[in-house]
Amino acid sequence: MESQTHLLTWMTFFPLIGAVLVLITPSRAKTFIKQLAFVFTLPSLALGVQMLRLYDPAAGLQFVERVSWISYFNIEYYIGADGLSVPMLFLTVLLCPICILASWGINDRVKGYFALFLLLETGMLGVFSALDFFLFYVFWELMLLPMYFLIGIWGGPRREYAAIKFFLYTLFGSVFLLIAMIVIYLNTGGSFDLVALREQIASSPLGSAARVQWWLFLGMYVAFAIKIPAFPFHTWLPDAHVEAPTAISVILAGILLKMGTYGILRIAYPLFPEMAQQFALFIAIIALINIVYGALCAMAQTDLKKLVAYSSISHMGYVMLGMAALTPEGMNGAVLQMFNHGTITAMLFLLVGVIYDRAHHRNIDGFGGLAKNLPIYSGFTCLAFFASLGLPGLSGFISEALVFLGAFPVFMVITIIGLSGIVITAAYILWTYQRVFLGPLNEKYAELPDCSIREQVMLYPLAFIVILLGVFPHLILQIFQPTMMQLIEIVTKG
Amino acid sequence: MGNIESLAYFIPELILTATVLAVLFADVLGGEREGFDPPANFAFVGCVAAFLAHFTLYSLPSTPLFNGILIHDPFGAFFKGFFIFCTGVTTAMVIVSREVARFKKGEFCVIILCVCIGMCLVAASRDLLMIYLSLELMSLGSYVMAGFSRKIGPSEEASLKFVLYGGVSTGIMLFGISLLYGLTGGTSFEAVRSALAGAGSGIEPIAFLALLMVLVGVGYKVAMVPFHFWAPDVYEGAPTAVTAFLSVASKGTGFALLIRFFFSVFMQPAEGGWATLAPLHFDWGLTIAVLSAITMTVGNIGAYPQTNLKRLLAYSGVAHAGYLLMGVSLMTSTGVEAVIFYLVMYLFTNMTAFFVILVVSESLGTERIAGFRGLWRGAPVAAFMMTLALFSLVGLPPTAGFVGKLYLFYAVLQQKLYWLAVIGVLNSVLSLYYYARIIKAMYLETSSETEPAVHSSPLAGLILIVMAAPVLYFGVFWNPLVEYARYCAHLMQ
Amino acid sequence: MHLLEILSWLILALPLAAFAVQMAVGARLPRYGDFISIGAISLSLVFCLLVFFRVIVLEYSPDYVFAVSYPWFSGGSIEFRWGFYIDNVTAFMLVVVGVVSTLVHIYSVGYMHGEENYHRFFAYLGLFSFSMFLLVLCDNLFTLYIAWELVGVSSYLLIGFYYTKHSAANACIKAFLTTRVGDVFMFLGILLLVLYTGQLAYHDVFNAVAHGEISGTVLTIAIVCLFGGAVGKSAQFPLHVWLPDAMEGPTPVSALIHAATMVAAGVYMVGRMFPMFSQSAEAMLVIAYIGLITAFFAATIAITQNDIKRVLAYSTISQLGYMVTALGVGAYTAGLYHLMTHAFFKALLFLCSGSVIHAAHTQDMREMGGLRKKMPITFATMLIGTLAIAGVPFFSGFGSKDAIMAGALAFGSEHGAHMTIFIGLFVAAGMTAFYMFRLIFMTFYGESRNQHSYDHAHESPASMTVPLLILAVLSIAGGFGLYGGLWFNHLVVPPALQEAAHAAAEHGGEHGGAHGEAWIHYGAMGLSIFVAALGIFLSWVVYGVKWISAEKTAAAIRPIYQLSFNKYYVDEFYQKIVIAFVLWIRKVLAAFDRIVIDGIVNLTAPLMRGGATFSGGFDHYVVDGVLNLGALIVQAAGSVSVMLQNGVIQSYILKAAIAAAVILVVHQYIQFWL
Amino acid sequence: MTIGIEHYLVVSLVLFLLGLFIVVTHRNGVRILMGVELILNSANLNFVAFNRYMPDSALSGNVFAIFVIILAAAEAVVALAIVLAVYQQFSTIHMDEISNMKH
Repeated sequence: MESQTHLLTWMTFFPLIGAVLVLITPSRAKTFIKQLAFVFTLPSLALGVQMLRLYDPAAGLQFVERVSWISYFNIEYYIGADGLSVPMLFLTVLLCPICILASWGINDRVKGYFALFLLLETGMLGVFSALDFFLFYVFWELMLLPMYFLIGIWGGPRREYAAIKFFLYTLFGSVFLLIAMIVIYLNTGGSFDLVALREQIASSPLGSAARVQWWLFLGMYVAFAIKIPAFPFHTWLPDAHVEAPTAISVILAGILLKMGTYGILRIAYPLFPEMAQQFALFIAIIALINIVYGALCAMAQTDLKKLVAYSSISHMGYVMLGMAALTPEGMNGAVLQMFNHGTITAMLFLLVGVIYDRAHHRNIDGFGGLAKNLPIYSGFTCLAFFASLGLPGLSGFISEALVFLGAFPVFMVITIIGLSGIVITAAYILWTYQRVFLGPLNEKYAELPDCSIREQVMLYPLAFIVILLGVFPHLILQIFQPTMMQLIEIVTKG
Repeated sequence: MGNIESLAYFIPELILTATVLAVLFADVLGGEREGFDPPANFAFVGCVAAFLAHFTLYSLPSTPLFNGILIHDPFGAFFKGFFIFCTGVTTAMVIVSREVARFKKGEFCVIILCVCIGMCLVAASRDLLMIYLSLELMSLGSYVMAGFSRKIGPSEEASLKFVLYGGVSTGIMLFGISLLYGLTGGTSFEAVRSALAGAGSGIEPIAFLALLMVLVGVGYKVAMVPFHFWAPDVYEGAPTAVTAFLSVASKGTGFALLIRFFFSVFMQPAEGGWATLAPLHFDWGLTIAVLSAITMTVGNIGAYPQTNLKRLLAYSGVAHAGYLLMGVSLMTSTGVEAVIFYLVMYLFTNMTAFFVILVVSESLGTERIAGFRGLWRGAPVAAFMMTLALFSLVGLPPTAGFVGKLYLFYAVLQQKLYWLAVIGVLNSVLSLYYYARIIKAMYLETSSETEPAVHSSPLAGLILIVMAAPVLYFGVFWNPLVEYARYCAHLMQ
Repeated sequence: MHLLEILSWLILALPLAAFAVQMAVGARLPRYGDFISIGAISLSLVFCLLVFFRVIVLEYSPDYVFAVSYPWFSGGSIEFRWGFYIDNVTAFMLVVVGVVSTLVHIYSVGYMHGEENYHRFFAYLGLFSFSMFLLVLCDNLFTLYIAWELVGVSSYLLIGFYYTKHSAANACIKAFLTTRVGDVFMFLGILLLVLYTGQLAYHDVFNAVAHGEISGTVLTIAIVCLFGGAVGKSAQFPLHVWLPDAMEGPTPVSALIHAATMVAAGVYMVGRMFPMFSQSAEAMLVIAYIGLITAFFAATIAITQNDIKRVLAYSTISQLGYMVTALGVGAYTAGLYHLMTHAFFKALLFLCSGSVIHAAHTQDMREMGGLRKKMPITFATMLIGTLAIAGVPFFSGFGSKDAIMAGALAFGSEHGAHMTIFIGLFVAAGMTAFYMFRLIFMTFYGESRNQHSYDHAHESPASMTVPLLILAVLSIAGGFGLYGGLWFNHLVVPPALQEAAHAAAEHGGEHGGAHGEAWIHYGAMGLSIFVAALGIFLSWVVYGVKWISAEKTAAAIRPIYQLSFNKYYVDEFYQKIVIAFVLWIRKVLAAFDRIVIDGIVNLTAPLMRGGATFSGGFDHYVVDGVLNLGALIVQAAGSVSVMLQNGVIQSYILKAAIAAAVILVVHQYIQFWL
Repeated sequence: MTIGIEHYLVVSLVLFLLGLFIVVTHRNGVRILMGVELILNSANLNFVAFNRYMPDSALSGNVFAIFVIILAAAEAVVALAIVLAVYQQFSTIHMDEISNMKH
């Protein structure tokens, strides 16, 4: 079923058309631009739903499109979706319209903002659907430019610093990916095709050269670890989050963080199965540090957004732990956690944005007793907080439980220490909830208005998904289960 | 091939010579009526004609010309096209800008056309004497052009430094050539190489000394590290159009000479590239590789504290010379392809950047980065083009710069020079910061005083679009450019 | 669809529906929708009674089990299923939860009248009932853990109901976190079991244990970990600190959650997993001793407390210690029977204390006194509850406590070393009687110590007193064996492991209630009557007629009194050591993260210089204190390399010449050396 | 003793080094140009010497020398013109004063 539908191409490039149209419209018509941008994310959402419906989990790679792009280097415009990318694509097309709604408050340089945002969406969709290594790399770097400007121009007080730091970290990582890509291309007689690359590497001289493979895997790991972010490279995330506008924080935490783990699962693991096993313990240790260190740092934060940023670092630690375990539960748990973390953190950042629009500051101790006259808002925050600390009945719990079930047989001690993460997470989340919502009402915010209709429209779908996946996780598990089994098969059997 | 028959392969240079004469006459006869300025326009038209004529060269077979003193091959044809295109753009810049005094425009065009002829001869020369002659022709023209700017003070200082530094370097190179002549007795590359190949291993130290001295002359042209000191001052002092011309065209000449001279004289073709001659068993490729690494790093680090844009782009030019040297040091045909590909990309990127600086500095009166603050409000198109050029200089995907660097790293990694690739890659990350500072100034910072709007003529807008479009187009559809670069990489021994 | 299956779904669905409705539209309904919640819970109670009737009365066989399960989702190699497991234990637990929950719902109408967020209170009660029913009905460890946490969350919400008070806000976090520590151990236990047996459902786990797939020390560790969950939830010794603070919640909450149902979940879990727990004798000993320590120390603390609800809270901890010790020594039936009776009379006591507080507007017993005349019904029912808990014959407490004492005595007599268990329980029983009657005398007898509150004191409205009467009847009925001895001992027996009827089943010979060796039964009964009477007499002497003044005795044993009054400084210990350490480590790590990691990794030197110009950036660097090392190096290198550029043409040429010479020398040297 | 090629080469080397020394040390613009001329002439000497002692009789060395002389003259003209312009502007040709473009 070569290219029977151009679904993926349309989904990826529709926002780009939107971006061009936004650029053309005169910048005076601010609301019209916002509506135009919103309208141009809907077709991708519709195609995303269509993709979910059409996708048959057992059939592996689908919606494949393959067109030669640079014949000399036999680079192809080769895109397709399998169990791993379908949930991520759906998450992207779901969050983007919500984020556009969330950025209704942007009023300076509106045209630039929404054009860059739509370009960013194309970049993200491209990364998740690319099956050609070069195409993956182009989309991977294409995302950097809009993100740099979105944080740099519309961000908070220290936006330049945060934007350049984000740009430098990611670029530093991705150049190693570039070297790895070229070396693989050279050693396999010239091929960028991710799907077939594994056999080609195995048969090529590279297959036996363990040292070179080790360096290549390390290069790739560094590139993706910066994006996750894994322990030593995580310092850019709190700054980027604190300075980025609300909608960009949602995209950054909801989707961009997943690209790190997606990259490892899509590229690093299948290409170098033996290395994946060798590095497993290392990644597990880093995961453990992420979980515990992230949680403890979160507890020390006074800025709400920085707290959510560190909590993201902690939650992504679970994904890494599940990934490193290479057991069925671990892998399924990891991918489910990627999706769940996307929806939960998106909700958290939207909620932080709502309170920031009203109180114009994010200092946790500055609030108090908001639950009194902000019932809807405190209800949503309560749901989001409990989902992120892994309360059963909500999606966060299922993925955390699976990760622990999967990682326990392989890394017993690490999992036991990781379990302490659950308690620390519960501690800092509830403590934050108490300082902001419980206790006597802070008279300064006595007259804060509750969630507006627009804000509720943003939050309801996410809340619905969090509860739905908490009660019926098989809806999404069945999608990526066969693909993940296949991946484990490849990695463990080598 | 006799002199008369060779003329058939010499059409672009002939057109250029005719243009020189025409411009001289126009300058003498008329000066310029309001708005219409014959000498500069004739020069531009001449360049366009020569450029179109140069396309006929690709189909002709590669043969020595004028009894072996010049040679015609795809490599030479490419560089001719390259230089003529640069000259055309520079003349267009001069027409559009007010930097060169109106009454001097005629003389400027004459000189730049002579320099262009000199460059075409350098790319095609196959004889020691011919190299020295064409190099001198080109250099003398450049020294004078460097002094044409209205900015009294820095302009004179720039040309003085340029003439002194150039003179010494060319002198040292000449001494090297004389040693080479002494060693081999012949002046044509063919004779020199066969003599060197035949000679015993005793000549090895002298040969390397000669090679090094010629390298001094070429290194100065290319702005390689130990010989790059002139570049920042001259780039800052010279008129922006000349700076652009120097940074692209004369750097291109340097590489043409580097590849033509060193690969023909000290190497014989081996499979997939070149190998050093039997008796000279020193590996000068490694030396060039080390120098390229140093050049990149010094260029990138040097650019950090700069506040003047042209000076910053000078250091960036040094860094990009480092990247190009990576390709040369490999001594493989892929390396040469990568260098050619990168040069084309570098041409469009640098010309766009310098053109924007030209337009903006004229209306804002400053070349400092601070002057660019809040540019996006005054001139959104110029700001976008500048951003495109800067991201291409860094080497980010949608732009041609990325593909150029990709091709270079592909060539480097093919030879398994992992250390060089890593240094090159880290350098491009390092370079991001000072390019991004300009973008930050343009977009992220807001200018305090209400700066005058940047007004530019529609012609300037057209040129900018012509320059910037390929940076994006080749970033996405770069298959034809690869084919062209592969074709042009054929050097005839 | 089997009748029981339908009933189970209905029992679960009704409270959940009530929760959803109340949360969504509760505020806008007439009477804030309390009739919906009460209707839903009473309907569930009816269905619970139906289940009870179907299982206990119709079947009336000790090993009747109805199990059904549906596929839920697959996590890769493990199949997660959702199902129900109904046997006699489930039946009577359903009734207990149903009855108490319904009565608390009715009671709350009066107690919570006029409170703000009234509808949310009933919503949370609905959520709690749903999770408690789920906990009782579920058939596998995974769903048990889910119910476990849901119950924890609903207790968090209910404790923190008066969230405007800082003490309530802190109490609910303390409760949730302490129970969460327990839950982590339980999850670890589940992980161990899944690792070795690969099964989650009770039935399969028991078979696997029977086949010896997991045994020896690993089994012990797994059991102790699972028991950790019970320790957290049922407020046993190390993790009991949260229950006294949970009294911050409204009294009906204390009655429902912290007396009858939730805290009993731990005991229920030990009961449910008894076949597996009994496999490892060491684990049983651990359980027994933890229970003993809890029972004994909680009783000593309860004696010196002055807050009426704190006294009842510590008494609950103590009674739970009893149940855990009972199961620890193998007195399975006695433990569960005590669970049931305790649920009723402790709920009664809490509700009575609620109506006292409602009337006297204070929780401090020292300001009460002589309320006997003002609140006759409350007094009467509270007296019945106190008699039941003290273990006076013909009251429900006597039957169950006596059975436990018998079991402990039997266990002690069989393993001589462990006689201390019986002695500890024996003394604790006396203390229980003493502090309960101290409570009665201080609140109801003597003259009022606070005239103002005494005048206002009035009997609670009917909606509060009716549940008290019902509970009083249930407390008494237990004693006359109406529902006690008859069916309970016969039906509720330790489910022997399906295949191997392991010797442990007959452990301690307590099979079939108290009629083991006759002397053990009657001996225990006699001793417990004696110690109860002694306790009552002593408290009568001290507080009734005040022959011995309480203050002088307290002064006499000052150190011991202080120790007990300050709850053995367990709270302070946690605060000083555990929590202080966590707070300190997070500060260190956050600082480490901002300064060191940022400093070393950050490669943007000019950021530091450029950073200085940003308005926010400067303080970031001043606050950081550590310069960006990477950034510094690049910046320094930049300015040094630019210094070479000094504008003088001579220096350029000189440097070029020197460089050329250096290249020549280096190249030759390398050439030579290579 | 007969004058062999080595003598010429030594002289040209000395000339070359002298020229370089002058260029590097002297501050006066014109004197630097003299240094450059010296370097060029040392190369000239080389050419003529090699041509004289080269076995085949092709006169390419001498031709080369002639061209070098012409080009040296051209260069001197251009350089002096620039030095003159600098003098008019800075009213000095002392190198140290003409270095305000730095770093």
